[in-house]
Amino acid sequence: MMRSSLYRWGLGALALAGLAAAVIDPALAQAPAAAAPAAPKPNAGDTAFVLISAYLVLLMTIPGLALFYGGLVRTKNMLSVLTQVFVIVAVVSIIYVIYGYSLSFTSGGGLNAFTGGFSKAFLMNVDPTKTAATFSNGVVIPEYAYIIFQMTFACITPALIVGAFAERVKFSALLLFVVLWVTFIYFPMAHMVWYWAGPDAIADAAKAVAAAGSDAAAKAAAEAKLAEVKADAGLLFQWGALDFAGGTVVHISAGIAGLVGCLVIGKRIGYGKELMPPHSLVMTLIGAALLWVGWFGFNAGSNLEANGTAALAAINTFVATGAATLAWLFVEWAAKGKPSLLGAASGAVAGLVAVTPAAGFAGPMGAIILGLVSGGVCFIFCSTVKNAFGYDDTLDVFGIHCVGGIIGALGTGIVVNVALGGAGIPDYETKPGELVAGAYEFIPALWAQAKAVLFTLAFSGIGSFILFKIVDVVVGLRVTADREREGLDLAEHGERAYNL
Amino acid sequence: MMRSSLYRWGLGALALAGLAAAVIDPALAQAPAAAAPAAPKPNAGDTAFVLISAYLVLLMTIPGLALFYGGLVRTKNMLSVLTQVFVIVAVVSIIYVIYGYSLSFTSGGGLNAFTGGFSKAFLMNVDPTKTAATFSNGVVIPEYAYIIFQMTFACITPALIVGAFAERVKFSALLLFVVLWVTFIYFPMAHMVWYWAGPDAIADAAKAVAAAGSDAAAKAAAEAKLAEVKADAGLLFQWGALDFAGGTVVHISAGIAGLVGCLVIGKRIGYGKELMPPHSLVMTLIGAALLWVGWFGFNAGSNLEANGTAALAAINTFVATGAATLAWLFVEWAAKGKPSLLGAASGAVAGLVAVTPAAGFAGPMGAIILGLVSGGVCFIFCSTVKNAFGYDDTLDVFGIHCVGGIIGALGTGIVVNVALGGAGIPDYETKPGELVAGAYEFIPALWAQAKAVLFTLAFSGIGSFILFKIVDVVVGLRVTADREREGLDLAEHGERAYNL
Amino acid sequence: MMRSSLYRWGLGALALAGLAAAVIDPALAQAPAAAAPAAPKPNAGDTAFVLISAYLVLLMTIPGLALFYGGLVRTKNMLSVLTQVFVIVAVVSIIYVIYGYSLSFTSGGGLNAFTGGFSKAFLMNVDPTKTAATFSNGVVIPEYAYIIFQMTFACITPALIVGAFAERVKFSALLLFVVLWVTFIYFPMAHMVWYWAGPDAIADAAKAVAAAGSDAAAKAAAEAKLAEVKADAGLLFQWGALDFAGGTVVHISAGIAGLVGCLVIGKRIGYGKELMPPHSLVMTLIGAALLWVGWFGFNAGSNLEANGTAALAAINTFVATGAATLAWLFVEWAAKGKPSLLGAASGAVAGLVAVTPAAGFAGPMGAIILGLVSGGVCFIFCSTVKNAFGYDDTLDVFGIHCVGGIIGALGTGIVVNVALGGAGIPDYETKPGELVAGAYEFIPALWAQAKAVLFTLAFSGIGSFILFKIVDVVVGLRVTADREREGLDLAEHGERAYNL
Amino acid sequence: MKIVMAIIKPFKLEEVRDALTGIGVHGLTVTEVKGYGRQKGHTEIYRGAEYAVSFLPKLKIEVAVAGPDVDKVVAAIAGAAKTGQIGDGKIFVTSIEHAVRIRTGETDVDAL
Amino acid sequence: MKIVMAIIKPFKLEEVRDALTGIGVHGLTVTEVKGYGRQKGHTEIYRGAEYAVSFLPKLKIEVAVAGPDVDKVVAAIAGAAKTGQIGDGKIFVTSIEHAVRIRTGETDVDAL
Amino acid sequence: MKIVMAIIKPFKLEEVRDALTGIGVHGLTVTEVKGYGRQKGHTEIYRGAEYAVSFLPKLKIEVAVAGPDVDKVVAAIAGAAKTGQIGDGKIFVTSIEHAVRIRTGETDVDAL
Ligand SMILES: Nc1ncnc2c1ncn2[C@@H]1O[C@H](COP(=O)(O)OP(=O)(O)O)[C@@H](O)[C@H]1O
Ligand SMILES: Nc1ncnc2c1ncn2[C@@H]1O[C@H](COP(=O)(O)OP(=O)(O)O)[C@@H](O)[C@H]1O
Ligand SMILES: Nc1ncnc2c1ncn2[C@@H]1O[C@H](COP(=O)(O)OP(=O)(O)O)[C@@H](O)[C@H]1O
Repeated sequence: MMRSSLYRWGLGALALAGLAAAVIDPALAQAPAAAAPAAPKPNAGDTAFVLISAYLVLLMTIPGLALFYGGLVRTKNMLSVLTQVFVIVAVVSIIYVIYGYSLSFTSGGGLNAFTGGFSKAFLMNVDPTKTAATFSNGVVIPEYAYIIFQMTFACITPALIVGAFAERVKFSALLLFVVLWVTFIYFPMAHMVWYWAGPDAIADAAKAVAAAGSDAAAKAAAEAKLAEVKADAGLLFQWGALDFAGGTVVHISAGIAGLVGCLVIGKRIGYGKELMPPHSLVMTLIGAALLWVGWFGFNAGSNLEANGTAALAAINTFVATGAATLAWLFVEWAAKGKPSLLGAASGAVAGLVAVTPAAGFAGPMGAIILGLVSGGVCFIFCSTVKNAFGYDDTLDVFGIHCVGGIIGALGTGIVVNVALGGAGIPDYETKPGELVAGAYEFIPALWAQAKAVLFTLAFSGIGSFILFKIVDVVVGLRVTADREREGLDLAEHGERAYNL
Repeated sequence: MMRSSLYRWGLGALALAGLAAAVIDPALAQAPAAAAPAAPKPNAGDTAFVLISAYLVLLMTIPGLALFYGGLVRTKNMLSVLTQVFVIVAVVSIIYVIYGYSLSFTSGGGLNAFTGGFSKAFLMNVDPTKTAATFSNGVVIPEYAYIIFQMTFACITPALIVGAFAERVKFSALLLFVVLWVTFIYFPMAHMVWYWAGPDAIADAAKAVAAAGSDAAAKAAAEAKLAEVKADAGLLFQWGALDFAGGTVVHISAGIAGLVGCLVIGKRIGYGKELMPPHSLVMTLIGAALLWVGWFGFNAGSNLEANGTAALAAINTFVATGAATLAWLFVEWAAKGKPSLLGAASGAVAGLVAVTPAAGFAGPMGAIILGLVSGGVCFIFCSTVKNAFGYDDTLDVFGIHCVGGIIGALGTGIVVNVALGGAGIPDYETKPGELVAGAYEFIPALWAQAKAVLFTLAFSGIGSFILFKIVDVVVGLRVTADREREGLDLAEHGERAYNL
Repeated sequence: MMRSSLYRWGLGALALAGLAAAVIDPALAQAPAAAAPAAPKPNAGDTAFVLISAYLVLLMTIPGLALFYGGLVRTKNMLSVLTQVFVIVAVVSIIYVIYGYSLSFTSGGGLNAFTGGFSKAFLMNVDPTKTAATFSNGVVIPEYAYIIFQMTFACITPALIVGAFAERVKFSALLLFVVLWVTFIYFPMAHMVWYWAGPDAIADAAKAVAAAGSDAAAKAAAEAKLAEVKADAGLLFQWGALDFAGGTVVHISAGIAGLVGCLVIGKRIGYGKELMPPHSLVMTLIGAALLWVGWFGFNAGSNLEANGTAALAAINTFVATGAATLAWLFVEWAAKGKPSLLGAASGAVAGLVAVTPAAGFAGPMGAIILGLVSGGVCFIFCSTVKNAFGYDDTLDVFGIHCVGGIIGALGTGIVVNVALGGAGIPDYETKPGELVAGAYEFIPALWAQAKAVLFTLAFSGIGSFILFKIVDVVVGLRVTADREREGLDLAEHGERAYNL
Repeated sequence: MKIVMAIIKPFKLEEVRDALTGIGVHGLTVTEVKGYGRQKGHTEIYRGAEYAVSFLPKLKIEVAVAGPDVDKVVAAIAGAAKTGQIGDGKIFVTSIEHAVRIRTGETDVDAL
Repeated sequence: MKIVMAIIKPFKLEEVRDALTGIGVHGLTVTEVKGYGRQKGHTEIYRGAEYAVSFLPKLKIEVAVAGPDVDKVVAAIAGAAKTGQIGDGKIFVTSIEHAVRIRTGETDVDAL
Repeated sequence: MKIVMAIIKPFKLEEVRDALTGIGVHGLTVTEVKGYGRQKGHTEIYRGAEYAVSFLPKLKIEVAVAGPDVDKVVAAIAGAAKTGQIGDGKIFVTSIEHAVRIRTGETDVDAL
């Protein structure tokens, strides 16, 4: 085993010469935290569900997101957007197996509140028999299935950002930025929000407390152990912030990075003067539809098990999107006189974003409310607010992903309430081994969400600013004016999208 | 619980002010009919299968159907078709959770033969632990999974209709029509064809009959109970009409509504005089392919369980489509001199329609026959018959969905025969707890199918006529001639599809 | 049963008059080899996984492959490519249930090393209760699920070939060629590589050897039986050649057939003189993305079970593709000055091809290496080598599928090594009933792979040459120069792709 | 010889072609163009960005005719292309000095 | 009457239109064309096949004007379309003999 | 100065351009057009609806040349565009009165 993992490590190193060699401390290597020793076996149904959910998240990225974005730019920049999204997926997938998964989902030792470590770099210590915890006691999935599912999240998140400065960013700069951004923003965010010891570890510790009975010393020890198990989690998780499928990690963090990016890089030549209508709303519609379909993988898949809660998450995803579509459509109809396809599609995405953190926590009526609010508010942001401030967020990454993400994150704290039809905040301690809904108090629940939102805005906002500045110094963020005029397709990639 | 569901109901009411408040009689509320008390637990494999099947049905609607239709209209109306399909999905999804599911799949009391009631309006009384019956004894799935699956059927069916009067219908009129149509035609049809007590209820009652033994009174009581359980079903179900995945409910009912609609609304300006070639057969091909792929969700998913019958339904769906593709292609090649892509794609859809009611009942050879017949006959309808009658069914909703649906519905009565390789008509009584094939008699089997076809034609045909007339009076069905000339994209939605 | 299958057979015969009537010898009919008598029951999770994997393979064919190819030809030939791929799927699906499955996956009696027989022609002897073996002892799936999964492989493989002589082949000739090619090349190849007795048959025989104990006669008998069971396999399987999901069967065999085809049919008019840029790289990108997504069905689905190895295969598929995308992109960037979308997409496909035979055998780092190598080498083939030789392989079927397939097939022999992080060569004998990794020796492993590659090149290369010549004599392979100039869409199909 | 160049509404093409065929003109060349004039355009709105589009799709027809036929041709086009509503378009007549049929090398009036 | 035909860079359309409106010209017709000239094109590479593309996208503007206005119009276009870089385009002036407004039947200068 | 306007078959563009370059003409403008003439079109069938399409894709080439070069240019185009089959197209020559190069303001023959 030792020898084999050495070989393996060597192979990786060979492939990716030099990278990371120094940072990986073999001493950190430890037994996979996610899998208990004589533990439960994965169920084929859950495994199939998580794998296919991962495929769906890839589908929503390519071609989904690529087309949704690509249809909105001018013909001369179509391929640049498609290439950016496609290549981001390729780059991040490799980074993810090298150190991304490890940084996200292993213990980070002393820095554990903020980041993981390198114990699973190169997917060392993972093999087909290893398992990862879900949200139910005694239910696990193959760790590889968990990895590929999480990998698709890491791939789509930076791809969301490119919409903010489309039509002017330099391709090499973008690649460099993405590598830095996932490393210093995304993997830590994922760790802070989603890393925890898992339901079985908590149940075992809680049972030990119960078993300790009247023996004060044993009880104290067991309680200390329980506290330790609960403390083995990311910072925002410890705060009690709820994020079912990535409202903070994915949408707020990408949305604020997009805003910062478009401010740093500046407006497009001709912005506000020349006509810049979408070159193909047909592609945008295809993209929006694939986002809707693929998002079921994202949201219901985040349940990690194919059960009633996964089905609830799927229904919520459906109706929140429907509600937001209608909200944007009708508000636009009232305000501008016509209901547009782009309005419907934008509303759909706003709804999908808003329901993401709430997917398994809300009830269907709560999801509809989230959708209605986000459809209406994001419309106002993308038309009135953006025009008022005058920043050039090409494809409204901020107005949809950040604003929708904030609505969803805060709203989750409300609609999770069982009294409002929500599923409740999970409690693994009170009845160890059974998942029950914990007590709900409005102010603490909302405050935990608000803290998470503020933290994410600050962390990703400031962090992204620094990274953009670094990239600007190193390779320059923006193409020359001539190349921008010619279009990035020819200037950067030497191709034209259509030769009809 | 009482308090929580009150809150919940309030929340829903708040969201959708006023709607339905009067019609819901809390006294009607009852324990979920679909789930037995100390009942079987859902299997993760079945749950995953049904959820993913639901996603596939959404995929076949958007972008599938939207593109299949959109590619066939002229450029200036492309977005109108896409918007119609997309927004129909949004509207119907919301209606479905408010009262659509309840009207379709709860007991309707005295009107139970025709419609359900409001006991599950706002999805009251559903939560992640509730289950719904499948077609096997002792196998259930989460009720939420059943709901989302059925919801996608409700979303696609009205979307099929829009093809009949594309390029001239007013958007507001269409939305109003769809709301009325699903309420008064679709939900009742779904109830009449698919609502029943489920296999376990029948098995339990049948076992009670057997257990009653020689005690005449007990036996009579048990037999009465069995009769009652069997009578707790929709009208067409009671007639013994077979419809695996929606030949009557979906295709015939939408197809005849389309014919009525295009007759009421009238021909397009220039129909038969101006050239109106499809603006992008590429989009139509993408749509046809996604219909084919997504239809596996529709047909195999209708089995509600991932087992050998689901696999049979999938194979049937595949080969019927292949056969119909070839039939249309070769008949066209012979009749018109050239085999066309549009012919192949149209044949594929005709085959998919025809195999829908038969998917889990036929054997693969029977499915091939159904495909061959529908590919050939639908070609004749869409070319010769339509031209002879001169109605302007823009995208052949009648010629493909209604005609193909009738071929499939009648054919199901034939190919279900075990002697012809079919799976047989399910019998849950003879050996309670085991699913066996019942006795097959040609005339009764075919007659049950024919009655269902005729009923659907009359019910949806007349009902749709009334609804079209109402909508015409209220908002007007058709845009003005000027707006029709300009194209619906600009006139109705203020957008253009392509700015290349 | 006998009567029913007779009817069934009759029905099939009726549908497909005359075909095959002579070749089917009922005496050959035997109990389904793939299913053991009182055997294990399929798991819903595995069934769902295999069914959905099959849908994904269809998705990667239509619209995936159709668009990937179609985007690369000139506008005037777009529909011809789409029609070819679409109709190939239809044709092969019908052939597959008639005799393709039987020829691939039943015992061929005396010819068993090379081909199967007709015992399951018309899917005789298959019904929803029949099962097929997987790669784990005691795990089976419904045979219909296995059939539909394998059917999709048979559909995509000949579709790959059309890229080599796109823009000039006659549609009727292509159809005839495909029928011959699947019959004489593909089904035998599938049999030779993938037909075997299954894990349980080997385990049973191995246990019998162990149980025979010291009794020499019994032991000899048991050993003979074990040898017989192991000999009940296709030729390349017996050689020990590893091919997880079709490196030889699918990619090398299609790739070499493409090369032969484009040589036999000759270059396009104007090749090398006129500009022939891709008419829509947007369609090519959509196609590439759907190939990537669908390929998970192809590769992970080939595991036939939803378990840790399936998840490994999925991750390998992801990262090999990512690596090959980057390899092509950066090599092109260095060599030609610009990183192109077409380069990224081509690299992705090259990576997918290369990881196909290795998907469940390699570790993630091994998969990355395979991807890097194939991305780089295929780029060189498609630019330098092809230009040097001057053959007109329109869409680089040889340069990507055959070259990538060879890299993958040989590489599988290396990266399967457990010492390199691979999953090892499966051994069902040593510990009967448990799957363990067998001993690995570099030279024999690589030699088995090399033999398989050489055999496939020769078998498909020579066989395809003969078939192309036959078709050329019978109907003529190529359209006239006038029709080629006009474009195949109008000349062969009477349609135009776009009327914008 | 003259070239008659007309800007017309797109859906009038078939009628104009028929009118020309009716008076014995069997050749013409059509170009898709965008016209700006008195006819007002429309507004497009994309996520709050409003575009006033003043260029409208039109077709340009060019017909080369022998000098004496020119009035007949102009009248035929004007008649067939007229809807009476703003934006019907214009007809312009220019002289051509020389014409060649590429296939045969015929020149001037024979080339038309 | 004259027709002023100008080949310009596509992104100059709005400026040219405004310049013309500024001098009272309220009608024009635009065609998408490809130009070949001194301005060098670019190279496109598709899987190793390199294409030197020498035709570049341009717009052709046609404005019919009364004889006396022609210099003003030419100057307006030339001024608005100029970037000073190679490929700015050309202006050509031709006579027209006759003009008709289809809607009203007005002719010649009244038709413009 | 003259404008030589030619309607040709699309796949002849490269040859015509080469022929013109061969005689020293280094600028031209190309437009995609649809032609109607003696060359018969084709029939398209979409689900039983048959369309006789009589407009065929052609390219229009416009070359401004100094008066004396006009015959050479016409001959070059006619030679390069000829296939001898129906539909090869036409060449028309018109006078231009004035030419301007926008970039430099050069006029007339200097502007070409
Ligand atoms: N001075 C002009 N020069 C060239 N084309 C013109 C001119 N004026 C109008 N046109 C063309 O004629 C079309 C119709 O003109 P418009 O003023 O809208 O209406 P009408 O034809 O009824 O006068 C315009 O769209 C434009 O293409
Ligand atoms: N002789 C010509 N005849 C017609 N069009 C021409 C001619 N020369 C140039 N053009 C057009 O003018 C455009 C600009 O010409 P070019 O030589 O590139 O630069 P410049 O305008 O700066 O001289 C060309 O793209 C072409 O469309
Ligand atoms: N009178 C005309 N005016 C303008 N263009 C014409 C005229 N006649 C023909 N053309 C153009 O020339 C093209 C070729 O003409 P056609 O009659 O088909 O063949 P040919 O060039 O061999 O005589 C047509 O497609 C059309 O574009």
